[in-house]
Amino acid sequence: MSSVRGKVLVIGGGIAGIQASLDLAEAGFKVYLVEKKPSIGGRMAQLDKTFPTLDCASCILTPKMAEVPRKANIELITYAEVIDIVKEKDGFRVVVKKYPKYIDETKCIGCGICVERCPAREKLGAPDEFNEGLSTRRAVCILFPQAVPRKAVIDPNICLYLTRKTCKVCEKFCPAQAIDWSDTEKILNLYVDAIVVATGYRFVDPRHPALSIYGYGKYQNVYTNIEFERILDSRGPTGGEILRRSDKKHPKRIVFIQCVGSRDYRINPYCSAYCCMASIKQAVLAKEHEPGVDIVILYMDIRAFGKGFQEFYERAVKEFGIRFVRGRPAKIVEDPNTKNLIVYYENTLKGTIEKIEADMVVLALGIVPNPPDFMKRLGLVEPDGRVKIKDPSDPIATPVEGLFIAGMLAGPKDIPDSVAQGSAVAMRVMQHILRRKVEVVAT
Amino acid sequence: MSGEEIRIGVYVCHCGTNIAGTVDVEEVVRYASTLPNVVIARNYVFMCSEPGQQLIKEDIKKYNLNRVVVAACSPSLHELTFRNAVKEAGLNPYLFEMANIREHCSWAHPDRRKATEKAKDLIRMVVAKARELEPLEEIKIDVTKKALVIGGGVAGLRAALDLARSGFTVYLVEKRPTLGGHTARIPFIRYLGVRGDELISSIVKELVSMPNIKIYTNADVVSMEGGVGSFRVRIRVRPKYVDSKCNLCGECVKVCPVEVSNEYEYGVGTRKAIYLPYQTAYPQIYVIDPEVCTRCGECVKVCPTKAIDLDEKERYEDIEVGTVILATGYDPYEPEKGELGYGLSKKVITLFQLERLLDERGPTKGVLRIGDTEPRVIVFISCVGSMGTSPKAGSYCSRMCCSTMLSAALKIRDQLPGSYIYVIHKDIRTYGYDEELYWKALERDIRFVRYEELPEVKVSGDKIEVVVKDITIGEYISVPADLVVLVNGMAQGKYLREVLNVVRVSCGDEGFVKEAHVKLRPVDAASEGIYLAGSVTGPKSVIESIIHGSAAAARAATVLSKDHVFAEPIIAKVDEDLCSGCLVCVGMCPYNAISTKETDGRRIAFVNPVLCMGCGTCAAACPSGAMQQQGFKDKQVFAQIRAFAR
Amino acid sequence: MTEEYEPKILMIACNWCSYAAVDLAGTSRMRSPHNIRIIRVMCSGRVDPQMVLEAFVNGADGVIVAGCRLGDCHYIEGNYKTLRRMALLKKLLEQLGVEPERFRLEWISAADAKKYVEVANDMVEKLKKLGPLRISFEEISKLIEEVKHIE
Amino acid sequence: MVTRTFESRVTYRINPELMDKIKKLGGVGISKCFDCGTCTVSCPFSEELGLEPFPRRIIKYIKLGLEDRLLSSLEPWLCYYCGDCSDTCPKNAEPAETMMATRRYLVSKYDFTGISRIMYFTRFGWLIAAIILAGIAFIIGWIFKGPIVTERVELGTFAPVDIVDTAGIAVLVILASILIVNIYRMYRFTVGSLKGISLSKAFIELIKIVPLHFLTQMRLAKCSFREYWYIHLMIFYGYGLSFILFVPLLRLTLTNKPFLFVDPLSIAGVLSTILLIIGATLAIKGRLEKKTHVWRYSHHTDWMFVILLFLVTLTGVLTGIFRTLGYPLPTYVTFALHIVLVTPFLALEVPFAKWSHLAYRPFSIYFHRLKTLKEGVVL
Repeated sequence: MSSVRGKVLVIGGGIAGIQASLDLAEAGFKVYLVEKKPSIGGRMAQLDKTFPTLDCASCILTPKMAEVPRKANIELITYAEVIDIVKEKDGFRVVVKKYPKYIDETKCIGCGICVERCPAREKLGAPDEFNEGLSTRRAVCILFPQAVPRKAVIDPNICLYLTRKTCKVCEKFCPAQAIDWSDTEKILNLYVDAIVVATGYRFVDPRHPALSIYGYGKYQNVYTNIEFERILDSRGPTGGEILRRSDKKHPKRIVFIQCVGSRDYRINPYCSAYCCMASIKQAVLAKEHEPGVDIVILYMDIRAFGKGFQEFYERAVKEFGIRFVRGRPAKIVEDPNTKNLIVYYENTLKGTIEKIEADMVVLALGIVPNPPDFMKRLGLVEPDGRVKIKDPSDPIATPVEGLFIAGMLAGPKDIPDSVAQGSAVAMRVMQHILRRKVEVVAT
Repeated sequence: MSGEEIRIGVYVCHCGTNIAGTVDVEEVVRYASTLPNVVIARNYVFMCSEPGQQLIKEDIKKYNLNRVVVAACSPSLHELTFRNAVKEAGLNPYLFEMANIREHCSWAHPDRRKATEKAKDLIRMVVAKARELEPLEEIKIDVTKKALVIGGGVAGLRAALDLARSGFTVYLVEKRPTLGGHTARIPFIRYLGVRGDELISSIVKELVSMPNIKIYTNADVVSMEGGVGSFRVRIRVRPKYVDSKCNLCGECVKVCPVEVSNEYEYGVGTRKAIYLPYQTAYPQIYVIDPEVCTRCGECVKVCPTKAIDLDEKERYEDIEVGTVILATGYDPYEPEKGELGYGLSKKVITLFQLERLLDERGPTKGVLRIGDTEPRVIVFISCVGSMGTSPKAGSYCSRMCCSTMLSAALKIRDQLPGSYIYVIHKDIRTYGYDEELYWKALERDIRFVRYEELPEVKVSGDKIEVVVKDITIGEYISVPADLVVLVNGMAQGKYLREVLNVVRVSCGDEGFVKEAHVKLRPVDAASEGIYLAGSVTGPKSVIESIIHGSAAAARAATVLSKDHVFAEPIIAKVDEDLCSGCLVCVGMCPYNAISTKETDGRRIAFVNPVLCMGCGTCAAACPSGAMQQQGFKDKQVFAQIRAFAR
Repeated sequence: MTEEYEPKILMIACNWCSYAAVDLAGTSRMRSPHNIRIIRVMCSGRVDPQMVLEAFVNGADGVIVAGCRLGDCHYIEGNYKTLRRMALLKKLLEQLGVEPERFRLEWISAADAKKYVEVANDMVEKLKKLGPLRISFEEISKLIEEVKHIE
Repeated sequence: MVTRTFESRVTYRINPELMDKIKKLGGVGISKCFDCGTCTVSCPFSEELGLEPFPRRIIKYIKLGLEDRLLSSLEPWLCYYCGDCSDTCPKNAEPAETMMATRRYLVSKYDFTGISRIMYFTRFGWLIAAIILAGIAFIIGWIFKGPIVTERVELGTFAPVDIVDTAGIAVLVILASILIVNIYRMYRFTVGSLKGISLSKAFIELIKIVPLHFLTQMRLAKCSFREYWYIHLMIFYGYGLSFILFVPLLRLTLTNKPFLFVDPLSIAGVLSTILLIIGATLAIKGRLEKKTHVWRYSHHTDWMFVILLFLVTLTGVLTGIFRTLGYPLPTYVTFALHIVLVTPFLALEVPFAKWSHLAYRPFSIYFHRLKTLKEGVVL
């Protein structure tokens, strides 16, 4: 496409944001894609496999990620945040804060030598966000092997040079002389015709008092489902081996608890839509990793509503022998010696109070939208965390003309729905821009 | 190219542990490097990732490779990814071939040794084919900046609107005589106060005001050929027997002797043979149903504007478009007579019927009466026709019924505060924000009964007893019901099969169209240039369908915004020296792409590259081997076969 | 060879249905026999009876040709042509003394991974009973030329 | 009513109104329950004795309207209302309140006279009843009162002990018999018949269980909120003590002598009133503050109980004081008031309202035991 038809800002490089950017770029629009992390990919990049097809997430996501920098129309701004937007006559002025990477993106070839050499490891390192803190990373790091852009970033908080003015090892070894200690925080102003916010979601805090009965943080072998996903992943902290935090042993019995921080008046009254299938998927994968493992899923309602979900659920029962028990545990007790967990619940379909001793408990955490601060300032966020929309029948258009939302930010949903919304929002943006400019070519 | 030495690079992907977990990648690589013409063989954790592709690009330069083989997942997933990579390295993208050692090998066979052996064989076969590969030029196709939308339901309308607004010409074809589909018959969407018919009219109103949209109702697509960028489509417009002179006076209806049940009210109302589907229906013209019309001619006599012509004939129109959006939606599951008492009593109705009864603009003006009494105890039975509850039913979940049911139940509570509502369900699947409906329902004293064994609805004269075992207490309860609502799910569209015979996209067993990729390409069909919107790919709520409509439109726009697209050149080609002009091939081609031409006095076959879809049937038939399918030439396929056993 | 005889089977599958079905079987982690090697063509209509014979000549113990269900062909009617050709081929093979179990024509829809697994298992079982193929390849090779004229 | 259908499976005909009734009786939030069973597990009682887990199940009975099933359940009585379930409930459905409301409902069902139905379902029915009874007491008192001696306090003369005594006994007998009938009805509803259990066995159980739980209320100790148990004990023993003093020993306590601090009996009297005053005050305070689940929601019958209890005790104390200080008239007046209050208090509370749980609770444990003794009874 020769001439640019309009400029669009996409905030958030998750799957929804990526899809929106690609479609817009394809259709000849200039896209600024702003991502807070050093790499795009979002939550999906953290997943091992996806339900119900069990496609490996990175296999289907990475090509889409790789496409982004290939598109001439997309300007990818990673490790940056949109701190404010200002409405102007026919568009917005956007203020973007770019965090210092201390590495010259234009020079870095992503070879990873600096990472190998960086002495800020183990104790000097920091918890690896990509692995949900289950492993440590070094001061200089590349978020994950398939990162886009595949460029290293230096963490000023633990970098020995930036904290104690010693080291500079990376600089010595960098074959591309990409290290740039003089890098500083930058503020850029962008002028765009429309904005798509796709900042996704955050998990409810598993340490919330109302969830204390599950003992997350207190008991070592209680995991959140995203942590468990990392454990299942071959790129993960355990290289795809399921090992307990406490004794690094393979679990024989795993219990999944559904609706943790969802459908709960005290935390988040809504259903998080993804967790049932996510847990079934994780259960099936766990069975593949540890054929002998005994798995129980404690659920309220199995919400297998999407395409192929119900069939997948039935296979999980029939073929993989995963046990589904309808009940919501009220207490979990840890055996101080074995660090095993005894889960108490009522089997509501038998009417009996039961307890299981499990080696591992996985909490299917609920999620809430994660809007950027400026949206809160603009009063676009309801008290219950939902983002305001203009028209109940159109969940992706906010009351602000030209400001759209997509993906999980617009409500809990699974990947295909996020992708669909990504494309849909791209369409809305096109119209918003074209309706003013294009005069219809009638035939 | 013939003279040049063949240098093949083989790349084996670990795919994390997906392949490396069962296949001994190292050994496979060792083996591959021993194969003739293989210059370099490597393995990498994720070939499809940026660094993986980089690896190939670098090698192509370093070892000046002229063939590339990647052994990884199914080509349907990544053939394109790697072709691009190869292309970016300056090599012809069709000098690349893929071996599927994941879906066909590592995932299917747990036995490490056997899997490794098979992986070797597959790679050997593909390498053999690669040796015979030839560079191909993609076919440049000028994009017709027009779109065809099949199906005038909410998804189709939204897609049409979005494309029209973006300045593309849109043809909208609707099978039924009116636009709006099932959405137009929903009195309230998700308890949001949004009326289906208003939603539809608002879209339709804008659409008809646009110069760049052409709407065909009572029409269907009878043939389609060509591919992305330029589809040639034939549309049949069936006669309505009433033209635009109609002023909706309704005289004709008064005199029409034929009365049948009204499908637009899901059978709770009746209509004549000549009828207006419903007040807000577009177009605002009466239509005659030829199935039931007796051609008595009464209507013709009384029509004041002489708008009726019983001899009107169907007509055909040929159009050309760049993309096609398939949005033919679904049809509600129709319970069998006797299934849960359906059809045995007027007190047993479906959810779709209930919605009509609750519509202020419906046949009952929205007052819920059974006979002339208000129902006191109302029982909903969910998952009727879903989750395999009946032999005829699909095994899938219809996704939107729970929310719709609860919206309806809440409406009833508003209308009849004295009513008692029992919802007999399997799981309540009000996912996401719809959970609000569930807790509202609870707070409004709606009772929930969880069943596993199908409830029995005992109809004895005027009395109805619903006996069901609530598995959360393990007791059988019997509810004396004044009204039983069967919450029927969404089933395959009545006419989908017909459509699929024209629009060639594959359909899953559950009766819904398959996406190119169920996760990451939810609105793309397997064949390029064809997009899917709404419930045609599986049950969806109105709002999700709207989103899907826009999404499909966006995908279509990405094509329509370009001036030309490139089609895979895997089409048939004639070796003019070999062709004996027997023309066996001509009879073979389903697209009439093969014609004849004269070259130095000989009549030989000629393939029109734009029409040819590349199935290769002609090549298989050609006795002289003159007809060849590029990318699947005899020598290539045979080479692959010969390499089958060492 | 100490271990039991493992037949080698070639499957020529159409891109749109049967090949996709095998993919699906894989993604659904269904166990299928490892004896089968698959060649992808765009349409079963591309399959030339020669190819089948060629496979037997090159040491295949069995051959499966698979396409979309009749009526579902991505190319409208390609698989009907396959049907015609393969029917003739079948007769021919019998005359050659190739047991009918060794060659089969299957219609497997993209969604029907189960069917693929069934077919594969069944074939492997039958072939294990039959043992390796024993006929003179010269004969077949001669035939290959004649087969050209099937239409 | 229970109808039998084709197979020999029991099918309960539902009564949709049941839930509304329970709501009237204080089952706040019952609608919100989406039976997850969290309450059941958090309940310190539902696990013992192989009970049918509650509260979830009971709540479901009510929501569906399984009246017969509810009537035959003892679980509501085995709940001691500590509120742990309400604390863990993700839906704020307040299961504890539903259990309390269910007990009120059951009391109204056990009672054959229909009086407790009035107590519970009409807001001021109890007040009217109380006034009527007070009136009767006053009139009878007025008729039979002795001469009023004003120079000295002669309570014995003012209220001739034989009269008061016999009246007291009479009232006691009536109330006791009503209560016994109600308890029998409870037994019929829940246990049905003794079929399968030897009488002697049943009797031994009776001796073992009822007095024990009657006197200790020990199961209440399992609640995380201990104070609740102490208050119960205070009121119970305060009441019990004064009951012994002023019913069997009336002839020793209702004399012309000054009362307080003169003999061991009066010491006991002081003790009992102190216990009652503290207990009642704490209860009232708690219900006003609404700090714990136990006191968050109060039904009018709860107020009726604590208020009457408080007034009765107060008038009793005052009588004692004036009597000891030697103020004749105030003594007579307060005493008359005391009688006028104590009559409705006993008459209404013991068999018909809240106080009756004093009897129902220990018996529920006993009946439950009987139930478990019977073979083939599915709990």
